[in-house]
Amino acid sequence: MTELTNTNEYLLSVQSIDTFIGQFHILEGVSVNVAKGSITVLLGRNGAGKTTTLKTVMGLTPPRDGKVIFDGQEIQGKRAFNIANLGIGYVPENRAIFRALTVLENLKLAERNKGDLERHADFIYDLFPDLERLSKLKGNQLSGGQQQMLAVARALVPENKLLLIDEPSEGLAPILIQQMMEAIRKLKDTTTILLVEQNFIMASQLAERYVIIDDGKSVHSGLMSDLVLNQELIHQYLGASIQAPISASEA
Amino acid sequence: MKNIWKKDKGFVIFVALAFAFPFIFSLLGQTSLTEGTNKFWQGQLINFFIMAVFAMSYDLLIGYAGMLSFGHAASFGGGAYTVALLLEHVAPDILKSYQIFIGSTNITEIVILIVCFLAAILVSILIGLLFSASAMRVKGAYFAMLTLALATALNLLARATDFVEWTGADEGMHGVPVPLWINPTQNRLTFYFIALAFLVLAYILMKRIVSSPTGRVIQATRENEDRARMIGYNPVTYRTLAFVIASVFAGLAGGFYALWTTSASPSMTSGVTTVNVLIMTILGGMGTLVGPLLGAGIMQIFSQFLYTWFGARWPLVFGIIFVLIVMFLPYGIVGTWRLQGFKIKQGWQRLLELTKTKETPEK
Amino acid sequence: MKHENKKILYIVIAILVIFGVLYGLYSYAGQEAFIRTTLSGLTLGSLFFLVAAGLTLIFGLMDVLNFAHGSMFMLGAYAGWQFYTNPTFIFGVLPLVLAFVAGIMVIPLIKPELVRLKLSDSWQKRLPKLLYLAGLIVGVLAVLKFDIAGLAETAMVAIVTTSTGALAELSPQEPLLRFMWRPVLLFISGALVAAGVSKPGDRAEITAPEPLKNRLVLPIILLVLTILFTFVRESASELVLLMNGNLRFALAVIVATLFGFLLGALIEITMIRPLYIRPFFIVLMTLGLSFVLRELVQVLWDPLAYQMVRPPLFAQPGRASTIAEWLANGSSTISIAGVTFPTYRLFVILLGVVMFIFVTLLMTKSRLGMIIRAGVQDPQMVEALGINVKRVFTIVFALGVALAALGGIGAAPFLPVQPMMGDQYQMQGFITVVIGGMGSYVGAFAGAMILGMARAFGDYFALKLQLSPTIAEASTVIIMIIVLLLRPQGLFGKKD
Amino acid sequence: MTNENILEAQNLRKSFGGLVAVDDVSIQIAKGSMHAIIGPNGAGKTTLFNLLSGIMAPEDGKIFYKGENITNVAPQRRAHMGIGRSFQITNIFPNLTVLENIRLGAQAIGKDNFRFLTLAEAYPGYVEKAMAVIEMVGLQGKEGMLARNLAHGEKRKLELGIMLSTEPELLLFDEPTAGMSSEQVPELIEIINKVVRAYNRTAILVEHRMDMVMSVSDRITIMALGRLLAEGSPQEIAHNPQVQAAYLGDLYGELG
Repeated sequence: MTELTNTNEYLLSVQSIDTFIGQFHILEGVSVNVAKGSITVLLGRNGAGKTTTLKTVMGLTPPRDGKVIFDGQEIQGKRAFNIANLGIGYVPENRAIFRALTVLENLKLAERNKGDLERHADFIYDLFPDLERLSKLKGNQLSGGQQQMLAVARALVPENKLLLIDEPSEGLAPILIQQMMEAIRKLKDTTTILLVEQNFIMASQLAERYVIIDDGKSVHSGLMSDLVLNQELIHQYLGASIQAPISASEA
Repeated sequence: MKNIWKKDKGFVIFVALAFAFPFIFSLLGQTSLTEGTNKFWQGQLINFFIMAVFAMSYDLLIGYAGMLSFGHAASFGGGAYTVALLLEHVAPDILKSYQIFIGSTNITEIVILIVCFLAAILVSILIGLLFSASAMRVKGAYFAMLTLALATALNLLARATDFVEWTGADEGMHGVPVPLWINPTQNRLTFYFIALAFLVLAYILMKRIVSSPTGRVIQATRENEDRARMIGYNPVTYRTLAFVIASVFAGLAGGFYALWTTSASPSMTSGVTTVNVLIMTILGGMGTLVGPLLGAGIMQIFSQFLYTWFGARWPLVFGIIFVLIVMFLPYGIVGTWRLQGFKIKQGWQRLLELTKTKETPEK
Repeated sequence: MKHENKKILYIVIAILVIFGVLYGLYSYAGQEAFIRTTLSGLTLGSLFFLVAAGLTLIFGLMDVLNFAHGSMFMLGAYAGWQFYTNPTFIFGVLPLVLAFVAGIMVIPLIKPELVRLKLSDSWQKRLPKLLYLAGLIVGVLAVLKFDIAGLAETAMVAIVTTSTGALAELSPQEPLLRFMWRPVLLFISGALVAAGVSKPGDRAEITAPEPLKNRLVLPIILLVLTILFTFVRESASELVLLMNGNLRFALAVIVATLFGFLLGALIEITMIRPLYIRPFFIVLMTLGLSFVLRELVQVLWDPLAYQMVRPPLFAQPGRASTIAEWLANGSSTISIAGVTFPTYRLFVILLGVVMFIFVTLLMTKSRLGMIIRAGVQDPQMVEALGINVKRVFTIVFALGVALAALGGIGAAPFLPVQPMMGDQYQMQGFITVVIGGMGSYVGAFAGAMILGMARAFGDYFALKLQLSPTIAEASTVIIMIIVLLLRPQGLFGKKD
Repeated sequence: MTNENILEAQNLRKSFGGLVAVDDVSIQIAKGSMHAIIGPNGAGKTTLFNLLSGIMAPEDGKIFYKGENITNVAPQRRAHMGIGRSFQITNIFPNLTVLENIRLGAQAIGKDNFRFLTLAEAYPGYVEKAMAVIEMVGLQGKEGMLARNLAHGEKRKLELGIMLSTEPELLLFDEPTAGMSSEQVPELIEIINKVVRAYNRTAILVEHRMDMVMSVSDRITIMALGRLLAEGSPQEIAHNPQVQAAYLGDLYGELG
């Protein structure tokens, strides 16, 4: 566990939160710290509680215990829209773009202040050129990759200090994963990102720090560069034998 | 029967009290068994018994099968109209030409009554099937809406002037010729015991049904329809079954209600009737069977007092009480009581455990 | 694509069927009967649409089926009728209602402070209950011996007098000095309830408060209005009654709609919102509510049927041959292609069409519409974008009720105003929504028109075949069942 | 069609809006085998399962069970034919007891579903069968608890128990270990393994974790982006570089 020196150094500091969904005790003391301007990735198996951690930060599944400090302010227990308006953008798993709205409307809806979209349109369309071309199409007419891009683009419309991105590579073809990675890498210059990613290669290439979540607890955290060398840890918590790719990516 | 005493002491005591009520009342008040206030209160209880069966049948639907139907009055009214129509338009003709007596009992009258109720069962099965066929594909609010629409259609038919010769349209049928030996005005005490027997029988049957293999599957479909399907039950079949069973009991209650009031009127099939039975069920507690019975009793007695206190607009007070119950006591009286009982039990257990842990170190 | 082709084929078939049916009816009934029946159908359809649009909007976004919608239609009619015939009652109780609502609306003002209170667990549970109780007691004290029934009765006296053209006899109201403490107490009562609702001591509810200025706006506006109406409550009635009849009617429409909006907001906040976690009980709640509202109206105005006088624009006996002539003379009927038709019904058709256009624009062009369309699919995600979904829910519920109330006042001049008048329209609204598809306003319009036409032609055939009109009414259920069997999700509904 | 294959799917296809979740998938499951389907999130595994168990109808393609075309057979009929399924999200009857949950499964395949007036307890056969299953999945002593009051791991066991109580010949497991802690996983895997081997059943196992299936399964199919990528024995799969890439991200080639 990382020692908390001074919480002010972190843009986001999640301090041993407990979250219940209905009867289920999903998170049992998860702590995550995200330094300003960095990419931190949450790793762990399916159902370990990564998505719930993001949702808890976002206020969608409020914690019963623990603290969430964003930008020096306690935000646990606030309603999601309040939290979003503090400057947190959320890209949920399964994209959750609005099927009945056009691409343009999807983006427009994300505006927090009038003109947000116009201000950032160039940046967004530069990252995802497809979206400009598709702007009249309805959400349900997009392919999986296009939906994923729209979901990320939507989080870029307002001015956000922090982005929570849940599995951007899920269900994407390799070429699209590549594109998505490039986009996220570009975002790093302007914002801070907390990422959930199953694709270990992608995670290891993007993130500087990692937090491993297992069975609702944060069990390990540190620098990504240390993790890729720690085969035992990877095997124990991520449950995949990944010798070949690692050595390749290290090369 | 032993089982019932073991599991349902309350019910057995209730039945015993209800059975003894007219006698106790007449002993205490030195009044006649068949007249005056005694007769009045017997009437109140008869009404309660019949409505209790209706309420319990509704509980089968919403409490056990989890289907919020707003058309339950259709079955009730259907039963009432069937019995009333047969007694009014068919029975007199038959009685004119055939009369069989054994001793002083008129067998024909008894047979006619039995046929009336068999017909009521048939009609309510048909109504249940009609409702199921058109509403079973949808769930939740949609289902509630559809059942209400269907019931309204039946209500409109009952009010239609086209059949005024038979149904009396808006007026309904009044003074239906109920055989003398069971007639609630002349022989109220007999009717009282028959209604009580009807309640007891209906309660035992429904209690059996909810704990039978089929009843368990019905509850399973309420809990988790997809899972029930995946282990090999067709939820539609069981939901339809539950609907038809509830409809039959409601139809029987309706038939009895027609005998009791010697009438059948469109209001018996109207939404207000469903709302009344809904209030009884919610008041007592869904999914408990005893709850609706209790709810029906409370409503019967309460409405008497509310009427004397607030006059003709007493339903306003009742409506407000209902809204408050939905807000603050959603499990009803019996449901909340059971939950509380559960909590108290747990509290006792904790207390016991505490004393135990204190004792052990001393050893 | 295969799917697209199929869709086009269905649309073509549907259009052919509609034209076929219409042509069949036309050739059977003949031109005159056909046109008259069609216009009647459109009138009914417009009213059905106003009821169904609210139902479908509310259901689409919140999954709430409002079983009190018919009662709200009825209340709209009563509110408009009262304002139009004799607003003494409205102005008499307005200060009280405003004071109470102003009290409730202090929630945003006091909640941020209250939730920060340090309370023990048991007090956290007890305090709201005590506050509610205190609010209730103060509220009862405030309206003690207030002769509300007497006030309501004046309206019934007035009908007789206004219909003969003379100014209504206004009832004497309580002297100001005695009346004044009622709004004060009611404000306190509302504030107490608001404090209870605010969950004092519940630190999980702590949120960043809006600036004090924003929080103060609403309560202050309401308080100013309360004071204003406390002083003008007697003179305002006269003022309204001396107005031009058409203007008065226009105002009545606005008053009824506004009343519906506020009532809807109030109901959503106080009664529906706590039950979102138990959807089953929302249905029961609205059902109970409809029961209560209906009984309340009967207490106030007795279970009688009233006839609202038509505004002058539609009241003069005689038949206009053109629209210009109608507008100039205010004729009660107009000749359309040789058929005499009441002008007021034309107004109702217009009202329905205008509201359809309004709803369409709202849903497709406005940000609110965008939020609604998105919220139907995924309210959580909408919230995560920084939009207060709870507030949107309230607005949509209020909007739906406002549409129903508008339908009510629209119907008041040609239907008897009575406590049960909404039931039939609610029923038809349900059927409309099922036919059109839940959550689709286009479906609501199409369904309403189909149903309106079916009803009108049903009545026509019933007359011709010497059946009772109730049979025609029941026949709409058959249409619903047919649609359900062919397309369970409704004509414009989407499959899950 | 050979007799050895208990289940055979041909060219299945299913899409949602613009997303093709299952794209031209054909798969054969040999009788008596433990067949694992693995792949990253969003690969279409659960959708494939929904097609096999009949919850969804395919847009295209056919499914054969023991040589019989069951493409359009309702899920409840498939249960009677001997196909059982567990769910990724715990899917139980929350307000019934553990015993009742499993007893209902045992009763489902019996002939006493339409008895109204006898007590359910009057059929001890089902209760006995249910007790046996409860023991098999290790829920002894919890029979009387309401299912919703169980711990998460126990709910997963109950989930398994409900499926086993219908005595299926073909078992479809959809991520049976989802959300379980690492200590609890081996126990559950052991139960699954025991059931399949001891009673000579066939099992299809959808999993997310590669290490878990390696040890227990006979054959492994890799799915990604709605398609089948490769199939083979655990050894073959472990040494297939293409599979490694697909499962873990096809990036190192381009980036390395």
